[in-house]
Order: sequence, then structure tokens, then C-alpha cells
Amino acid sequence: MSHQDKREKKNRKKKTPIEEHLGRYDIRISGAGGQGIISTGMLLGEAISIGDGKNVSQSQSYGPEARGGATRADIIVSDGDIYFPECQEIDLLVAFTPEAYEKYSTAMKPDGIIVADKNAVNIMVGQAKVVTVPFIEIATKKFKRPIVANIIALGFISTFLGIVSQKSIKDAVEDRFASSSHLELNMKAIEEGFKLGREYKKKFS
Amino acid sequence: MSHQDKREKKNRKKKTPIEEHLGRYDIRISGAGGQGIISTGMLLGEAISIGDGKNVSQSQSYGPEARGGATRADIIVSDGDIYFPECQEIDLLVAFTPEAYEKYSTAMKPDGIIVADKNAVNIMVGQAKVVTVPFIEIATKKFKRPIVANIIALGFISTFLGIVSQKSIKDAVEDRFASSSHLELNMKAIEEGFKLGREYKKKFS
Amino acid sequence: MALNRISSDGHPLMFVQGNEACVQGALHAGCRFFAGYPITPSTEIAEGMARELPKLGGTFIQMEDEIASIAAIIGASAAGARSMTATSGPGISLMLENIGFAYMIQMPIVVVNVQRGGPSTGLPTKLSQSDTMQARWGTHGDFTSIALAASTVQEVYDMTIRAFEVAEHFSTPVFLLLDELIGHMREKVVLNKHDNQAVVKHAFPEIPPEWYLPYTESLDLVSHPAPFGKGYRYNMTGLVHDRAGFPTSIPAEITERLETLRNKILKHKREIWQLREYYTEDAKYVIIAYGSAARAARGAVESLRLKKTKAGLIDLKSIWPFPDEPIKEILDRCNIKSVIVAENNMGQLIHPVREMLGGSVKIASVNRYDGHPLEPQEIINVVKEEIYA
Amino acid sequence: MALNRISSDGHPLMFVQGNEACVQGALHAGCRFFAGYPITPSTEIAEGMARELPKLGGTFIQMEDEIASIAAIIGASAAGARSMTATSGPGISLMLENIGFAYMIQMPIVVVNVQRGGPSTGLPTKLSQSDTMQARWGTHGDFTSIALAASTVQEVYDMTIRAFEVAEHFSTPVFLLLDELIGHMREKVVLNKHDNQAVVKHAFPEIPPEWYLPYTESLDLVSHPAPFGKGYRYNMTGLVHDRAGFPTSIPAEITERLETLRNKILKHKREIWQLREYYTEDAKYVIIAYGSAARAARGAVESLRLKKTKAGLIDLKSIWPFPDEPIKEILDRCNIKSVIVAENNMGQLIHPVREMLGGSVKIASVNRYDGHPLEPQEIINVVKEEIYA
Amino acid sequence: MLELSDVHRYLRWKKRFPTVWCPGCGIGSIMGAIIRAVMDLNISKDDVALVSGIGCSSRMPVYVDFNTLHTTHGRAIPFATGIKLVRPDMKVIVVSGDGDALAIGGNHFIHAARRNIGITMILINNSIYGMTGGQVAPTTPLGAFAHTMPYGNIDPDFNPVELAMAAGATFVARSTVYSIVQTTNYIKKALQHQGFSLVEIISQCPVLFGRLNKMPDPKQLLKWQKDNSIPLAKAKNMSPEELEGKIITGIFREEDKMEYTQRYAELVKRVQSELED
Amino acid sequence: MLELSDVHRYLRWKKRFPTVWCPGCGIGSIMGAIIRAVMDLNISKDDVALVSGIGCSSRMPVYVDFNTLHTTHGRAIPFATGIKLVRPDMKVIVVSGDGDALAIGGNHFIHAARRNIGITMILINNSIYGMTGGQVAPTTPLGAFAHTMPYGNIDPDFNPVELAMAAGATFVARSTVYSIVQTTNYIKKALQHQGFSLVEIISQCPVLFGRLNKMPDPKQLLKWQKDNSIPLAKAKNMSPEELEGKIITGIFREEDKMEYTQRYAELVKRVQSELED
Amino acid sequence: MAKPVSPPVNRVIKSGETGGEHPAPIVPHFTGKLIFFYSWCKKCGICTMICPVGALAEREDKTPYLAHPDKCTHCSLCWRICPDFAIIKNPNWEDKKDGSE
Amino acid sequence: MAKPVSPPVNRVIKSGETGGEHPAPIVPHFTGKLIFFYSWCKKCGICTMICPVGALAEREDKTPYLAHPDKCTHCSLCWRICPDFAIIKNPNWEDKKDGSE
Ligand SMILES: Cc1ncc(C[n+]2csc(CCOP(=O)(O)OP(=O)(O)O)c2C)c(N)n1
Ligand SMILES: Cc1ncc(C[n+]2csc(CCOP(=O)(O)OP(=O)(O)O)c2C)c(N)n1
Ligand code: SF4
Ligand code: SF4
Ligand code: SF4
Ligand code: SF4
Ligand code: SF4
Ligand code: SF4
Ligand SMILES: [Mg+2]
Ligand SMILES: [Mg+2]
Repeated sequence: MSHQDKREKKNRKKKTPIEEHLGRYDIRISGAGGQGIISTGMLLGEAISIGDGKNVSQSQSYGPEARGGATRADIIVSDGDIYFPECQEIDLLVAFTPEAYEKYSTAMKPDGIIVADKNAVNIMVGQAKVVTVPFIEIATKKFKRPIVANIIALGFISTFLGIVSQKSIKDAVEDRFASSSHLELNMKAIEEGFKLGREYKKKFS
Repeated sequence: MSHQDKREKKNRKKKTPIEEHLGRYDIRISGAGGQGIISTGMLLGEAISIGDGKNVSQSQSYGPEARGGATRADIIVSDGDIYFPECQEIDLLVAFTPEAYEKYSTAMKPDGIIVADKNAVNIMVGQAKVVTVPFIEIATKKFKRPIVANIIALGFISTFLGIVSQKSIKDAVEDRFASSSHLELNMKAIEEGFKLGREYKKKFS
Repeated sequence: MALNRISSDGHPLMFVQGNEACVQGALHAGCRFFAGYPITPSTEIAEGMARELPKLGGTFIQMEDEIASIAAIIGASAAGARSMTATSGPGISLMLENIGFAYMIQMPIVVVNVQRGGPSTGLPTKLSQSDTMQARWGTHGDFTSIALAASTVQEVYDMTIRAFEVAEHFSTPVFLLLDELIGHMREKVVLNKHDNQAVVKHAFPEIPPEWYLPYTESLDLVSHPAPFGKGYRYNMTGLVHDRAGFPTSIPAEITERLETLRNKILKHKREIWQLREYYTEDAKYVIIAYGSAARAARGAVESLRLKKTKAGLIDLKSIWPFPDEPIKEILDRCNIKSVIVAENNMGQLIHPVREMLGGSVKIASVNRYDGHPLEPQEIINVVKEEIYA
Repeated sequence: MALNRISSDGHPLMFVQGNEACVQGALHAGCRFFAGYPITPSTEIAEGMARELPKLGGTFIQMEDEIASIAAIIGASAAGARSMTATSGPGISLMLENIGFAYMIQMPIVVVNVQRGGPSTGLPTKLSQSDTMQARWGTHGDFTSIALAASTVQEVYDMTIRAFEVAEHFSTPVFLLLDELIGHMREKVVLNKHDNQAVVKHAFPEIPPEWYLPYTESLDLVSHPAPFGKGYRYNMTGLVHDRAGFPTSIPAEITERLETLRNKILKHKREIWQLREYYTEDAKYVIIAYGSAARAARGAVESLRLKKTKAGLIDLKSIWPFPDEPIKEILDRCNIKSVIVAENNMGQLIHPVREMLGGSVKIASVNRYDGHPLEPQEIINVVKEEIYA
Repeated sequence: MLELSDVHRYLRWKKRFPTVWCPGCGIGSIMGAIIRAVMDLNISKDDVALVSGIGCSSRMPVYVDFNTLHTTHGRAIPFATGIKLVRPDMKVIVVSGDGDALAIGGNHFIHAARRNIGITMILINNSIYGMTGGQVAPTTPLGAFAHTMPYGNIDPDFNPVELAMAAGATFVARSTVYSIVQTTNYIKKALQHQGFSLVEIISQCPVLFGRLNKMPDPKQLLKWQKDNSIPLAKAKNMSPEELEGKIITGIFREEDKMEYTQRYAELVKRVQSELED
Repeated sequence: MLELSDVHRYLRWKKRFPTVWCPGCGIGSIMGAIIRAVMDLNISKDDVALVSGIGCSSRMPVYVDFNTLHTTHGRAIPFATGIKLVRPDMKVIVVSGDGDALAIGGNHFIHAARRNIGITMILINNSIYGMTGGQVAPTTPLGAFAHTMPYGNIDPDFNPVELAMAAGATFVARSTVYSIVQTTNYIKKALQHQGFSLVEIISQCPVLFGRLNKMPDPKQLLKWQKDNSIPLAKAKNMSPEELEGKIITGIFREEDKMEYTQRYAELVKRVQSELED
Repeated sequence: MAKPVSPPVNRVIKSGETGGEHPAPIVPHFTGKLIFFYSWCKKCGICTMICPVGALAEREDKTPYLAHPDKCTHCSLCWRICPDFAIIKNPNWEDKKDGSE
Repeated sequence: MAKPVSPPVNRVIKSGETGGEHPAPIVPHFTGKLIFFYSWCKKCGICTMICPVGALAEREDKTPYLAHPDKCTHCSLCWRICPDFAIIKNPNWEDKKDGSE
């Protein structure tokens, strides 16, 4: 076990009591470059922060070059101040690829939830609840644009988990695409997500 | 009195006892740019250091630009180590211009000696012995080259004051001009200086 | 429908990166000139300025390199524009000569350093605080630098405005030390909370041009050379110069001018110093940190306090001149057992801390330099070691 | 007849400037590549190299600027030549980025800084020691610098050779901190007293190229990348890299590599440290100084001793890493009442001295920064104040 | 029988591949051209030093099995100058992006050309700053978009070929990634040339320049290269207006003038022989 | 009736004179030409910014009664760029030595030319580094002596006029101190030109270049200027061999192209009007 | 003072931003005209575009293949332009008409 | 926080590398064609050299003077080339033939 791994083991997995206390909620969105991971994180962060009025810190990690899209966005939500801005134990992992799923599913909180694209889950990891949804498939088949998979996922987690209000996430998406020709597409995608989330919620509860 | 002047007054004029002790002898050669002041200092320093085997530190002060010839060369001679490498109280001032004479003649040791070009001395300052010699006139009239005034002066102080041996200063000048077409001229000039020095010595003693 | 981007007390809200907050702060402070050269992780500041300045009639220019960038903002400042550049370590290293020139001619500029891992090209996309000492000692010669810092995105906005304030007030370059994490992190920012007059325009000289000396300081020792092209023709030079701006080689004058350059800042350190304290009243273990490291430290302190450990934090908002007196005052007040310096580097702030405290207090340090932020638990571990030491 | 330029024990003698002694030292140490850009007061070093190197088949090149100069000597060193540059403050400021690169790729080079007054263009023809801290903290990022110093012309010769020795041994850049006074002062120098083997050529790698890793350090932690073009093809980069020279972003590896860069020097500080003591055995007042300031201090000490004042001097020959342990050992041995730091600047070395001594010893300082050398009497005055304090 | 192909023998294929470059980026093709030029000329890998600055293009040293040096942004040429002066027998290649070579590194570029030092410079011109994410370069056409030119570029661009010639370069050529065979040939000629040689290669950055300028597919950019290239001979008969926005390709100068390290070697010989007298 | 002469009104004559320049140095003559050009054009002193780097030539700011900025070595142009961008209405003059402009400052020079920013650059070419005491400059002729070329210069020199034109400068002229009237006229034209203008003036440094190259008397150097100057029109009919070592004088380019601050102003107008929509 | 370089310390850390080892481009015994190293191919499509005779085509997942081997003249363009060294001419292919590599 | 600039402190130090004040180039009432400010003249000789009609000459101490006033055409060359602003055309001179300055 390398020095770093040890350090990780020692530090990474513990949320400080005060953070528990303040109701810190750690979300990680992960996938491949080009899947719009960062903008998904931004939209979710903005919706929860500006829309729902909670404290949010959103950060991401880049590869050794600036230009490569980051493939991991962290959104920390809390009622109090947020100190450490990266996920420690993950409450919610949204994974779009098998790599993302495998890499981070071990960092989950015992009662954490993984929302994964259907194609992302090959093996099951015991620790956390896993919900697989065919985001990419729907995006490709229904919308002819794989890129909207992340918007669908945003809608999904809103209605499925309630961590962001439907209004806020919808407003955030609307603001973002306000002057774009893709506005309608994205508004449809978010509605699709809402619908999916509601369906899954029924299924699981 | 400015801060600096005060500082000067406070520090400048005192030679530390150890330096007195070790027989420190402070020489300043001063004149105008283009009169070869630095090379005069170098030659004298080299002759005393390499030729006569004493400790010598030779330094100079430049104007705000590098290219302007310095108009002041200090040669500190000592049997022991030399710490402060600039003149403190001057034992010997060689002045080629009135400015040089006026500026530094006040910094003399009580028993210091000023060897000045004849044209350099307009007023007399009580403190030190002043010897005026028509170096430039001789250089111009006899050698048709005002620039050799400093070589004549070097010869002069050798025989007049004995602070550098005739052999050493002559060797130094010879080395310096060895591959120059002016060798003969300079050798004649140094001899002229020796002669002058001897004459003046007789006159004054 | 759109998100409601107005705060309850009527200020615009944004959910943005630290780098974007810096852009917003600069614009609010009246910055109307930006010259820069792209470099990770600061580039978004240049990009934001390129987008926003033309809207306000200000000027953005991407120069050929960092040397030209800093020169251009100094020139712009001399012509009367409030100006800024942003870069990272390698860019700062290149700018140093001209930053020294700005100290010498007393020109207000803001230089943002979004720090990344070094030395050399290092770790371009990873956070670091390893340019801390460079901000104090980077350029050659004797000079007195000012550096500010921020540990939240809101603070990036606030401290950018503050940097302009301080730069204008002392007529000197001011560093804003950020880092990759803060630069790229998104948080909510409330805009325009600051009075629009926050950054004071210095009164135009009242004396007639014939009598004007650009470096005639008022009693606070600060000079504010009049902008070029307004009828006050004078000289500025990087040589040591007199009050008229002309080179001098008079020793007493040199001494006096260099001392003024230093004292205008050192005699007013209290106006520059800023820090935030957390739980210091009764602390036995005080962490000193800034920027990203201070966030982790804050987490550590809250945690420790929950477990009844008397930990406290001093989160520095001004790094240089080093706020030794206020820190000492705090430590004197409380029940100090050890000081822990937490840094995302191999140990830099520890030097002035050691210098300040001498042997009087035990000093420990926690450092991380692998490109990742310090974590609260790492700091907690060190505090615990101190408890059992 | 010519002057006899051979010493009694058979060594050549010269009566030369410090800058010329530096040239002679470098040539003796095997320096065969010099790239530089003229700047007062270092220019004579470049001019000397331009004159001498072609005679020895070495290479002199005047580059377009200082950035190019330092790059060229690093490139030359990578190609196997012992190389050097010389400049002054403004030039150092420009070189810093690439000096950081040399730390990172572990390339031996010697950088001579003939210090002049700063900041900025400052006082180009006047002495100063105001780049002392810059030599420690100038470039961005965490790095560990080595800086040597000299206070006589003979020492300039000796310490130039020493600088090459240290650079080669630790495979890293070494600063030689001179100043205008020492650079332009003429004194007698005895040449070639040093063994010609003083600067060891590192053994060529013995392992076959397929197995070769440029940064596989021996137990002393130092790596000596093989010269280019000798069959060992590998990569060098300013990014944090692994032992093979390839960029890495593995946190544990980054930590380990940066620590090796630091520890190769810090674990062998004793091999670098050099200082000269005068009258320290029983001193109550110890002056700490280097370079020109140490000359004045020496005068002051001799003077004070004549008057029975127990003054002593530590004349530092190595500045960075700061020789704290040997200084402390000396102070512990003697009967110390105060330490006086004498500097031709506004106070730089005083920082590590304060950091080292904490509150244990009283520290006074004497500074001069008007372009003129400190004088013995100024130091004597401060010592006297300490006596009556 | 398992074996490496010829070209792969020149790669550090074990761990560094696939490269970091984006799909369809032209830099890899140029790397192939350099390798094939060296192979064709039978130059030993040990005798090649490949030096770069910082940028996507400047990542090449990691991948090729020469003596490789990945330096600081814009400074590859002076590093290479040091190497060449110490080892005039080695082939010293500088690989540089357009920002690296012409923005921050412009001065070193013209001075190396002036000295006529025997360095072969491969200038990979993708009209943008790739590595930092799409800012304007001194080669970005007027009106094109970049993240620091969000309203369209207003900075006129350099013509690197003219600049190099005005500075004194003795071999100057331009080609495109699309014309990969020609590119390889020019590199070969450049490597054989005594003196400073420049090969400017128009390359594609689909991910940044392309996306920002409505040509996100590398194929579109290659087609653009093809459609806009005009051979020098033909261009000579065209008006400046007709040539507006075109890529003139060809060898612009190939001149016999003493190379710098040779000049220096002669100086040494002269000085040393005078010493002997 | 005691009064100042016209030209002296433009000098900071009270304390700074005589200048630091050596007897017979051409820099003072060029300063006179600049002043006379400004006077002739009736430009207010308040509207002129004179910016320099470091060098003998760069000492000019001390002496003239404009808004003067004496910056760091080689960097005058980017400082001036900042001033010009903030005050497009001002006449911004850069005075630069050949080392300052072409060695350390070469990059800024070509980039200002590329942008075509409205700065007038007076390049004082004395073929040497004066201030630091006579080292080789990028303009020192092959074979000439300098303290860092003790065996005769082996570095080929730049042709600043060609370099500026290749980089994009829109007004480019060359003159000599000897032809002081022509010099003044070129400066006048340069000051009236919209866009980047370069006037290269061959000047004499008797004390360093002269002494090291057997022309210690300024009169010799002026005569050399006179004897070797060839007007552009005449030069066009001469072969490169005939022109070897000659000073071609004249206006090489005078072109109408949009100036950079105007271009920027248009951008602002466009962006702001889009905002209003 | 100086010590000779000692043999390498035996703790080489597996390095690399690309993460781990990738299949080497070893030429298998294969009889086609061209060999594709699909583990290196980034599916950029430029080989297919450049082929002057249209011998290449892309599969649904964008990987290129020699769709019309008979058309291929071994003109070298595809393997020369492939930025990822993912195509070579099969060295075992017996076709002496062309030998541009 | 910011304070307005106060009036200049009354301790201006006399500055200057050239040391002290030099005689100002004030035009005296003088009737020659040219006026020389000898305190600024550095005796470089280039005015004498440049004069196209040979109107100037040097004294033994190298100072120039208008040796042949009648020859002088007020062509302006000498005062234009003088690097030290040590020559001007006498503004009081009544000669309307030429007015180049
Ligand atoms: C001193 C310094 N400034 C800026 C940077 C950031 N930087 C890295 S690469 C680059 C430009 C890349 O553009 P180009 O040279 O065209 O190469 P490309 O990536 O397009 O191949 C910049 C500005 C740096 N690394 N160092
Ligand atoms: C960064 C830096 N490097 C070097 C110098 C030293 N320096 C001052 S002027 C100068 C060159 C002067 O030559 P040039 O520009 O031709 O001007 P001249 O003196 O000939 O008019 C140099 C190298 C400096 N001041 N700053
Ligand atoms: S960003 Fe552009 S230049 Fe860089 S690798 Fe990607 S496509 Fe190539
Ligand atoms: S050194 Fe040369 S350029 Fe400088 S002032 Fe003297 S003559 Fe003029
Ligand atoms: S060019 Fe190369 S990388 Fe691109 S699709 Fe073809 S084989 Fe794959
Ligand atoms: S070798 Fe030529 S013909 Fe054959 S597939 Fe490749 S490009 Fe087409
Ligand atoms: S004005 Fe003309 S003619 Fe008269 S002296 Fe001067 S140069 Fe001669
Ligand atoms: S040109 Fe001027 S400085 Fe020279 S001699 Fe004539 S008047 Fe005197
Ligand atoms: Mg590019
Ligand atoms: Mg010059």
C-alpha cells in the first residue's frame, strides 16, 4: 500500500463530526470527457445554491492538462459552512461510465446512493444502494443526442431523491440554455428526467 | 548637514586602530574621465602587490553608468589583511584636476601628502603637504601625449615617496604595454617620472 | 422561468468559480484594463475579462507573454487606468523584474496569482501554495510587498476589491494569492455589497504643473503620481530617483527614498492586515493558515471543538507584510500551547511564524504538496499529536 | 623586465578584479560553456569568458537576453558541458523561471550574481547585498537553493571553483553571490592551488541504456542524468516527473519526488556549509555577515579587539541552505551577549538569523543601502550600543 | 513471430501510449513525419535531440525515443542552442506550437534564425493555444473565435515564414498535415540543411479551434487545409487579394550560408592558432 | 530681453544639462530631431508620452519635457502599449537602443508591429551596447570588434527594417544622424502615421564602437554614415554585393491599415451596441 | 566529495498519466494488407477520409477497417497521417509493387 | 482610507547626477547670426564638420565659433546636429531669407 493510499485511508473516508452535524451532503458526478460532467455539476450546484438557497461548493479535478475535460465534479451541499470542498464520503454518486462507477463506488457512505447509467454497472458493490437508469440510451434513442443524458439525470435525481427542487433545476437549465437553439430539447430532457425519477421512486418505495 | 554628511563625518575619517597598527596606507588617484585614472590605479596596485609583495586592494567608484570612466581609484596598501577597501583617511592623494583636488584634499590624514598636477591647485588647503608637478604639461610638451601624464606621475611617486619600488612599477608598465606600439613612449615617461621624483625629493628634503 | 438571482437584501447573486468572482470583483473595483497571457489555472480570469471589459468600454489585451502583460498594465496605470493581470507561478517568475519596477515608480497594479504546483512547470492543474514566499522576496533588491489572500469564492470577490483599494491607497503593486482549488471552485457570491466608492480615486494634484513633484508624499508617506497626459509632465524611472523622478546618486537621498518606499507600507501595516479568527478566545492549539489550507483547518477546528478540544484558527487574509502583531496579540490573549502552521506546500509561512514566535511557543506544521488539498483529518491528526506531545 | 608572476610555492599570481578571478576560477573548474547577457556590474565576467573560452576550445555566446542565457547553459549542461552564466539582479529576476526548471530536471549550473542596488534598475554601478533572499525564494514553487559567497578576490576564485564542485555533486543550480565592490575590486590571486581533480566528473552510467533511469539516485539521493547523445535516451521535463523522467500525477510519487529534490540537499547540508570565524572563542558580540559587509565587519572586530572588546565575526561562505547549526554551535560555545547582523541591504539575512535564534539571544543589525559599502566604524558603533545597552 | 514495426521502434510505446492528444489532432501525424524523416535519413536515435517548450505540440518529447527535453514555455530554442553549441554533430530538433514559438518565444525564434544556428524547427501551427484551452494565438486569423477573443479576433496575425526569412533563416518551408508526404520531405530537407531551418506545418486542433469555429470534426479541418493550400509556384502569379486566407506551401528559401557552430569552430581554430604563434 | 529658444523650451534644461552622453554621441542629435518634429507638428507637450528601456539611448526621458517613462531593459514597447491603449489620443513615442529594441526587446518589437498599434518607435542604432561598455549588439557588423567579440564579431546582424516589415509594421523608414534634416522629416511622418511606425536611425557611438573599431572621432563616424548611405530608390538598382555594408535610407513602407486602438474601439462599439439590443 | 552513481534503487513506481500499461503495438502474424492497433486508435476518421482510393471504411463504433483490400495501393497515406500510429502496412504482406515505407 | 495628496513637503533635496545647476541656455541680447551656449558644448566638433559652407571653425580649445559669419546661410544643419543643444540661430537676427527653424 503506497504512502498516498495510506494517507487516503487515514483521512479521506471520515467526515468530520461537525460536517455530519451541519448536514453535509456529498455528491459526485463522474463520467468521461465530453459527457458534460462539469456543466452538470455546475447546473446542480447553481440550482441548489441560488435556487434552493443552501450552501454549495462545487469543485472538479482536471487531468495534467487544462484542456482535457475533467471527468469528476463534486458538489457539497450543507446548511452550514463548507470547509473541505471535495467529496469525502459520498452520499450520492452519479456515474455515467463503468470506470466512474468502479473508481468511486468504493468511496460511498454506508447509506449512500449510486445513480448510474445502465451501461455503467457491470459488477455490484455491496456497500451502497445502486439505481441504474438508461440515461444515455434514452438520450440517444428519444432525443437523438447522447449529450442530454446528463440533463435527464439531473431531472431524475430531483424527483427521485429530492435533493434539488424541480423548479430550481428547471430554472437553472432554462437560464443556461436561454439563448441557445437547444433550449427546447433540454427542457424536454429535464421533464423526461422528472418523469423517470417519479417512476423509479414509485418502484423503489 | 545631511544625514549622509553626518554619517560621513562620523565614520569616514577614522581609521580603525588595527589598521593603523598594520600599517595601512591609503592612496587615492583622481582626475577626469579619459585621463586613465583606473589604469593608473591598477598599475600602481599591481606593482605594489605582485612586485613588492605587499597586500593591496584596489577599487574605484563609477558614475551611474558603467561606460563613464571612473574618476577615482583607491589603492590600499598594508602589511596585514585589508578590510575596508576604500580610502578612509587618505595618506596619498594624486590629483589631476582642480575638481579632484578640491573634492578630496579635505579627506587627508593630517600628515598626508597630495601630489597634484600643477594645473589642479588653485587654492591651498592647510591640512596636508601639497606637491605640485606639471605632469600634464610635461606629457604634452615633451611626449606630445597628455595621456602619459599618469605614467610620469607613477614614476614620480616611486622615487619621491618610495611607496613602490622603481623596479616593480617599471616592470608593471612594461608588462602592460609589452605588445603595444606605445611601449617605448611609456618607458620613457616612467623614466621621466623617476627623474622628476628624484629632483623634487632633493628640493624638499 | 429563471432563477431568482437577487439576494434578499437586493444584491445580485452568482454561482461561479473563484476566477470568475475575481473578474466580478475587479470590475466592481473599477478595473478597466487587463493585459494577460493564458496560464492554467488562472486563464478563466483573462477569459472573463476579455468577455466583460469591452462591454464596459474597458480594455482587454492578450499580450505576447507575461513580461509584456505586466509592463502593459503598469503603462496603463501610469496613463490613469485601474489595471490588473492574472497568472500563475511561471508567469509570476517572468513578471518579477517589472513588478520591481512598479514598486520603484510607485504604480498601483493588482497581480493575481492562482497558484499551482511547482517548481517549474510542476503540476499545472493542481493546487499549491508554494509561491507564498516568492510573493515576499521574488524580485531583486530591497522592496516591501503586499499580498492578500482568500479562502472562499465570496472572499475572492471581496479581496479582489480590497486589493485594488490597497494598491490605490499605497500606490504600489498588490498580489492576490489564490490557488487552483479556490480559482476553480464554484460557490455563491453576493455582488456589490461594497460601496461603489470603496476604491477611492486619488484627488488630482492641486498645485500647478511647474511646482509639481510626482513623489512628494503626504504625511502618510505615499505618493500618487498624476496620470500621464493631464498636464503634469514629469519623469518616472526604475533607477533610484529623487522626488522629481530624476535619477539620483546622492547617498543620503538614496537612503531617504528607499526608506520612504518601505515605510509607506510598514508604518501603515495595520491598515493592510486582515485576518479571521475562529474559536481563538480560549484556544490551546491555534492553527495558522490561509486560502484552501484554511478551509481544511476550519473543518478541523470545528471537528475538534465538537470533541471539546480547544482548537482555534487564524485564517490570514493578508499575508505580506506578515501580520505578526495581530497574531501575537491573539496568542497572548489565549491559552496557547502550540501553534500549527497548515500549508499546501513544503513549509513557507512557517518561516515568518518561527521568526515571530521565537522559542516562546511550540510550533508544529502540517504540509501537503502532492497537488491535492489538505484535508481536515490531516490537521486533526497533527493537533492530536500536539495534545499528546 | 616583467613582474615575477609566480608565487613562492610555484603558483601563478594575478592582480585582478573579482570578476576576472571568477573567470579564472570557472576555467580552472573546467567550465567550458558560458552564455550571458551584459549587465553592470557583472559584465567583465562575460567579457573575460569571451576572451578566454575560445583559447580552450570552449564556447562563449552572448544570447539575446538573460532568459535565453540561462536556457542555453542548462541545455549545454544537458549536453555534458560544465556551464555558467553571470548577471546581476535584473538578470536574475528574468532567469528565475528557468532556474526553477534546472532544479526540477536536476541540472548542474553555476549562476553568478554580482549584486547591485535595487529594486528595479536601482543603482547599477553601486554595491548591494539585496538579492540575498531572492537567491532563496526567487522562483515559484517549492525548491531548495544553494548559494555561496566570497569576501575577497582570492575567495571569489576559490568559491567559483567550489560552486562548480557543489553544483556537480548535487546536480543542481548553485548561486554565487558577489557584489559590485568585490566584483570590481582588484587584489592578488594565487591560481591553481586547487587540485585539478577538485571538480569530479561523474561516472558515466554503468547500466545498459534499456535499464537506465535518469533519476535513479544513489543513497545520497542525488541523480546525475547522463549527458545527451551518449546512447542514454531519456526524457527531461519541468513537470513533476517519475524516475524515468516522465510526467506523473500519482500523489505518492509526486510527494516522494519533491522530497527527494529537497532532501538531496537538506540531508547533506554539512557538506555545503562553510563559514570563517574570527575571534569567536570567547566573543560576547558576534557579527554575522558575508561578502563586502564581512570585510567591514572584520575591520570592526580587529579594532574592537585592540580595545579589548570581545567581538567576533562569522563570515558566511555559504548562505543557502542557511548554516544555522554551525552558527548555533559557535554561539553555544562562546559567551554570547548579542548577535549583530551586518548587511548592505535593508535587512535580509536577519530573517533566518532571527528564525534560528528565536528569543534566545539579543539581535541587533546594521544596514546600509545607499550604494556604498558598510564601514567598520558603523559596525563598531552598533557593537558599542550593544555594550551599553 | 512478434515484432515492432519500424516506426514503432522510434516510439516510447511501452507505457506512454495512446498519446494525450485529442482524437484527430494533427500533432501525432507530424510526430510520425519527423520519425519517418529521421528513419529515411538513417540518423541514429542517439544523435537526435528533440527539444520542446510547453503546449500540446510540446508534449512530443514524451513519446519519441530520442534524447528529449521538455522545457519551459517559449524557451525551447535557447535550450536547443546550448545543446547544439556543445554537440554540433547532433541533429537538434525543436518542436513548437504557434503560441510557444511566436508569442512568448518569438524573440528566440528570430535570434536563432539570425545566427543561422543548425537547429531544425518544426512549428506546429494550429492557429490557437491548445494546451490552455483555446485562447487567441499570434496565428489566429482575424475574425476567428477564441476564448480570449469572444467577439472575434481583432489581432492581425504573423506570417512565420516571412518573419523567419527577414530574421535570416536559411531554410524555410511550409506544409500541412493534410500533405503529409510533402511535410515529411520538407522535414528531411530541413534536417539535411546546414543552418537554421524552419518547417511550418499547418495542423488541426479540432477540439478547440475547430469547435470554436464551427469545424469540430478533424476531417473538416483537413479538408480546409486541402482546399486552401496553394503551392508557392502558383501563388507567385496570384494577387494579394486572391491569396487572402490561403496557405501558401512550398520551400521558400534554401540558402547556403555558414552555419553558426561552424563559424564558432573557425573562430576557435583561428584563436588557437594565433596562440601557438 | 532674456528668453529660451524654441527648442530649449522642450528640454528639462534647469538641472539635467549638459547630458550624460559622451561628446559627439548621436543620441542628442536625435533628441533634437524628435523635438523639432513635435514642434513642427504643433503637438502639445502634454500629449506626448516618451517611453524608453535601458541604455544610453534610453536615457532620453530625463531630458525632454514630455510625459516620460524610463522603464526596464527591452520592455519600453509593452509599457507604451498600455499607455496607448488607455490614451489612444496621445502620441506615444518609444526611444530604444539597438540592444534594447532588438536583443532583449525583439519580441515586443515584432508584436507591436504585428498589432499595428499606433506607437512611433525611434530605434537608435549605434551598432553596439553603449551603456554597458561596448558589447556586441544584434546590429554589430560581422567582423567588427566589441568587448564580447574580442576576435571580431561572428554573429550575423539583423536588418531591423526588414524585420519590422515582415512582422507587419505599416510605416518603416531608415535614416542617419548625418542626414539630420531627413531624419526629422521621417520622424514627423512617423508621428502623423496611423499604426505602428519605425524610424531606424544610424547613430554614432564614438567612445565604444568608434574606439574599438578605429573610428574614435565622431566626425569619422559621421563621414562613414555619409559615405555609406544609399537612398532606397538608388539601392533598388544595385546588386546585393554592391549593397553589402551599405546603409539604405528612405521610407520603405507607408501603408494604410487599421490601427490597433481604433480596431479595439470598433470592437467596443460593436459589443456595446449588441448589448443595447 | 563526489560519489559515483550507484546502481538504481529497486523501487520504481509505476508511473504515467495515461494510467497503466497499454497493449503493445506488436505485429501479430496476420495476413491482411494493413494492420490496425485498435487499442491505440482514437476513431478520428482521418485515415478513412485521406485514403485516395476509398479503401477504408468505418464500423458503427467509428473504428476504421480495410473495407476494400483490393483497392488499397499501399500508398502509405493512411498510416502516415494516422496521428496515433494505429495503422501499419503489414510487413508480412507480399506485394512488391510499392515500398514507400 | 485614502487621503488626498497634501502639498509638497518642504525639503527638496538638490538632486542630480550632473551635480548642481548649470547655466541656463537663456538667449542673451546678442547680435551674431548664431549663439553658442559654451557651458553645454562638449567640443565634439561635429558642427564644424557638418557646416556645408565652412562657416564654423574650432578654437585651440576645440570650442566652435562662427568664423565666417558672412558665409553662414542659416541652413540649420549645425544647430540641428549639435547633440548638446549648444547652438541656436539668434532669434534677434534680422535676416528673412531663411527661416528653417
Ligand atoms: C510562462 C508560461 N506562461 C504560460 C504558460 C501556459 N501555457 C502553456 S501552453 C501555452 C500555449 C499553448 O499554445 P501553443 O504554443 O500554440 O501550443 P498548442 O497547445 O496549441 O500545441 C500556454 C500559454 C506556461 N506554461 N508558462
Ligand atoms: C534585464 C537587464 N539586462 C541587462 C541590462 C544591462 N544593460 C543596460 S543597457 C544595455 C544595452 C545597451 O545597448 P543599447 O540598447 O544598444 O543602447 P545604447 O546604450 O547603445 O544606446 C544592457 C545590456 C539591464 N539593465 N537589464
Ligand atoms: S487541444 Fe487541440 S492541439 Fe491540443 S491535443 Fe487537442 S486537438 Fe490537439
Ligand atoms: S557610450 Fe556611446 S552611445 Fe553611450 S553616450 Fe557614449 S558615445 Fe553615446
Ligand atoms: S487515423 Fe488512426 S486513430 Fe484515426 S481513426 Fe484512423 S486508425 Fe484510428
Ligand atoms: S495505404 Fe493508401 S490506398 Fe491503402 S488504405 Fe491506406 S490510404 Fe488507402
Ligand atoms: S547654419 Fe548652416 S551655414 Fe550657418 S554655420 Fe550652421 S551649418 Fe553652417
Ligand atoms: S556640435 Fe555642439 S557640442 Fe559639438 S562642438 Fe559643436 S556646439 Fe559643441
Ligand atoms: Mg497552438
Ligand atoms: Mg546601442
